[in-house]
Amino acid sequence: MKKVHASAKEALAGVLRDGMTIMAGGFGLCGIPNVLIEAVKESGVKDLTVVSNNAGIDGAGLGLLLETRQIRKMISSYVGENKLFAQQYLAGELELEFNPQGTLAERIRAGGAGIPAFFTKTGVGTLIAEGKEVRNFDGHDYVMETGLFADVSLVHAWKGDTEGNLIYRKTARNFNPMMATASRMTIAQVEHLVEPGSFDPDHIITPGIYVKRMIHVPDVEKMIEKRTTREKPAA
Amino acid sequence: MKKVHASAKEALAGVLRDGMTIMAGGFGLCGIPNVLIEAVKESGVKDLTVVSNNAGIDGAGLGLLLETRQIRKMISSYVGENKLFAQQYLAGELELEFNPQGTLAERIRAGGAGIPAFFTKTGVGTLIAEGKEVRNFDGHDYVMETGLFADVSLVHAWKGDTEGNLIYRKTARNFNPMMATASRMTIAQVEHLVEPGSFDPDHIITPGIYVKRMIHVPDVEKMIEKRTTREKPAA
Amino acid sequence: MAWTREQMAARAAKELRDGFYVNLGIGIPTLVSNYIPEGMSVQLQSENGMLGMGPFPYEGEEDPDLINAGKQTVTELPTTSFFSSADSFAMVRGGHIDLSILGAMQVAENGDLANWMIPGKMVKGMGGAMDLVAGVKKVVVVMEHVAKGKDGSESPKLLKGCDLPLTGTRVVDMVITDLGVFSIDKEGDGGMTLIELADGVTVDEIKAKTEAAFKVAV
Amino acid sequence: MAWTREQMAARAAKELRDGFYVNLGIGIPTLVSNYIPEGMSVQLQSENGMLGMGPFPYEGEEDPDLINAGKQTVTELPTTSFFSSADSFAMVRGGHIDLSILGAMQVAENGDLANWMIPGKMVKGMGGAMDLVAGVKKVVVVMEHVAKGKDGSESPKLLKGCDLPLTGTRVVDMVITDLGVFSIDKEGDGGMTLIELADGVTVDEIKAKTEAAFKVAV
Repeated sequence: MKKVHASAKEALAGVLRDGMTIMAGGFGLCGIPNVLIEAVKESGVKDLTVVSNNAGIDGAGLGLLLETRQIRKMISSYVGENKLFAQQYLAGELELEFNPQGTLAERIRAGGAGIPAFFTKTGVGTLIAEGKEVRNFDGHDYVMETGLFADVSLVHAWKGDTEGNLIYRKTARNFNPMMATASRMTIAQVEHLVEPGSFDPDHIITPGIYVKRMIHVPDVEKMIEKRTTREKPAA
Repeated sequence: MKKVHASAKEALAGVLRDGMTIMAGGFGLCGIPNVLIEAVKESGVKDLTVVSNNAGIDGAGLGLLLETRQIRKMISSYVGENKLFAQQYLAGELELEFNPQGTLAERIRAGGAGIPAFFTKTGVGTLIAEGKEVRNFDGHDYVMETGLFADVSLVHAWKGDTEGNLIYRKTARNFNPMMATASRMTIAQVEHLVEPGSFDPDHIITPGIYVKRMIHVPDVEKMIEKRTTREKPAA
Repeated sequence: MAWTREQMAARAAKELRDGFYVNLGIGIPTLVSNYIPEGMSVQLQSENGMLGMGPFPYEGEEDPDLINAGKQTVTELPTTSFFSSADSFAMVRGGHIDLSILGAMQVAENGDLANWMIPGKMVKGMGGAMDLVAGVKKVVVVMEHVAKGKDGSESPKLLKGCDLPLTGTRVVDMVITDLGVFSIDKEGDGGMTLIELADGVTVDEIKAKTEAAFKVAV
Repeated sequence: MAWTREQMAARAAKELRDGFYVNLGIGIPTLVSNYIPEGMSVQLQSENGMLGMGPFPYEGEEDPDLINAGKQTVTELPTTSFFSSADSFAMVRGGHIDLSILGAMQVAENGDLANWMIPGKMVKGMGGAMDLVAGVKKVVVVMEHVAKGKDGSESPKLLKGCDLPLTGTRVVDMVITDLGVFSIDKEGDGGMTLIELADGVTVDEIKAKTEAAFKVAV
């Protein structure tokens, strides 16, 4: 089973269709599968439901798919950095389902782990709990949330071997590992592609079973959303 | 906050009381917190409820606490390797709650993750589902299981830094990481104790926040339950 | 002539496909790993937290930190990854494993499976069996066609309904015995079908040793 | 004279204890890290998947793979560990974090908190705020005592009940404003108590600027 494909376009061949649900890893612009997102843009597939913590920024990340109006609905926790998003949303062109960030992360993990629903105290007594079952366990109220499972997951990893084993780097890990487990077709872009056996097997975060296709993106561009620094103390 | 203690006895000081619930990591005899278990034996604490995938074997692991009749109830998935267990159970001296192994693992993870209950298809239509809520999601039945949380968790790790960050080795990982998250007082025995900064932070499996106390067990004895080998091909 | 254990394992190996991730139970299922066709990539999962399980170690190279779900010492492969029991069963329950091959005490014609307890006898526990049969995409049972009592009597294991406590309901897709191979329409009402005979075994012999109703398509 | 932002952060820092694991929100709460007493071990959690967050990097040393929950570039410490968002919020929701310090639009006398949306305005989303207030052991709000309108009008933020959509119900343990400090008995019926005054601020001034009922214990 050859998992490695020569290009993002080739890796996406045969998997995209209008109206499908796609998960995209990343937190802000950190650890996003930007090369794969660009290929989704070029494919022209539309009416997408996209599960992603954020919606990119204007001109980058999922912002690209907003420009082309390929997204019909976003399931996210925070979309503050995107003017185009606000514009399309306020014009009623875009559906939006907000999830608390932890609930979103756990719904994705649950979807990948065969758990159709779970209870959490996050959001009890708020708009988030409206229309959902609330149940008391040991004197505290919890709201029932359901698992999420997608048609395709797009993830970014630091290193991958050709078996599909993935390792992430620092906070670029974020939503990528859960999303890798929560679709029928997980496609990974990896900065470093190596042979099986290159990793200490205790360091692998995503076992190869979850990764169906891969591409190598050795010179991927990484953007910084909020460059924040301090001054070097005088020598 | 000094987490490292000089001995298992010191690490357990003030945390044991009769009737409490203890989680103990390990699968079979692999990755068990044997030095800590021995100290529990020596403490004489009794009427324990112990959550552990197995019950050790005669004379080792949790088998030690069976000899001294300190365990009132086991929550496990498989106890086949222990004659004393069978004897005490059949004599009505020991309570036993069987959980499917995956349900047990998930209940512990849920307990540590603030999830009081979740649904799984494991066990639907079997004895395991009796008396539990069964609910249909998308045409399939699932049984509701609850989270588990203990008074004390005892875990074994390969390496730990003095901040409590833990790394496990091979299949000795098993139940240890979840159990580390699912108690008020997690105590770890580590084979290698190092200073903070010694680990690549991407390799840490249990962040230090979960570990309250630690001991160093540099020469810990590791037993093999079923030594199975193959012959070397003739040179 | 009925199949040997080795022949049953070899027959089960025909259910493997390139790229499969597979969980093998204890006993005959373990033997299936000896029959993975050359050039086919099959990764074995061990539910105690390992994907890409290698063969037993050479004598003297056993590692107490490296065992399979049967608690036997095993080895790593270049493809190996390790993970926690929670992550392992997330993999199992989430439907990511393609094939589970395991033993059984009883299988019913609707796919019900009993393989973990006999009332009145000491119960060892179900371990990961309930999770595996509930979660894995395809479940193949490999077992002797009949149970043999101590007095030499034989009783069928393929039943209209299991009388032992169940491991799972409507979970078995295929049963391989020493006498033949059956498919089960576990999600529909198609029931059980005999699809292959062991060498020299007749349909009549199987009918005599089977309580379950089955169609014949050999 | 009311407290400055820095003084509010310094006051919030008095809630830190040795060995605490703490999550700091954006704005004034971020400043609290400047007031961790020498010799006290406090580890900062960033809910995007990091424990043991270091200061901002020196110019030229920014790493796009290393950001905090506010998407700012940060640095590692010797104590740092990284994990997934699911593991991060398991930590939050599971009650493992000792203290969360965050901003607010409104706080009610029973501990209800509103800090994520204003109806009619574009909603950016709650991010991790709902999880943090529901899961963290102790929640401290740091905010201006009153909201100032564009026309210079002032409206109270400490209310009998929040009128903005809630982030959580009965979640706030303490409120630090520029005028003083309040404790809230969020699990009982003890309500809100003024426990400290900023330098030169009187109880009467606070009463005039507060809708919520509160006891006075200064």
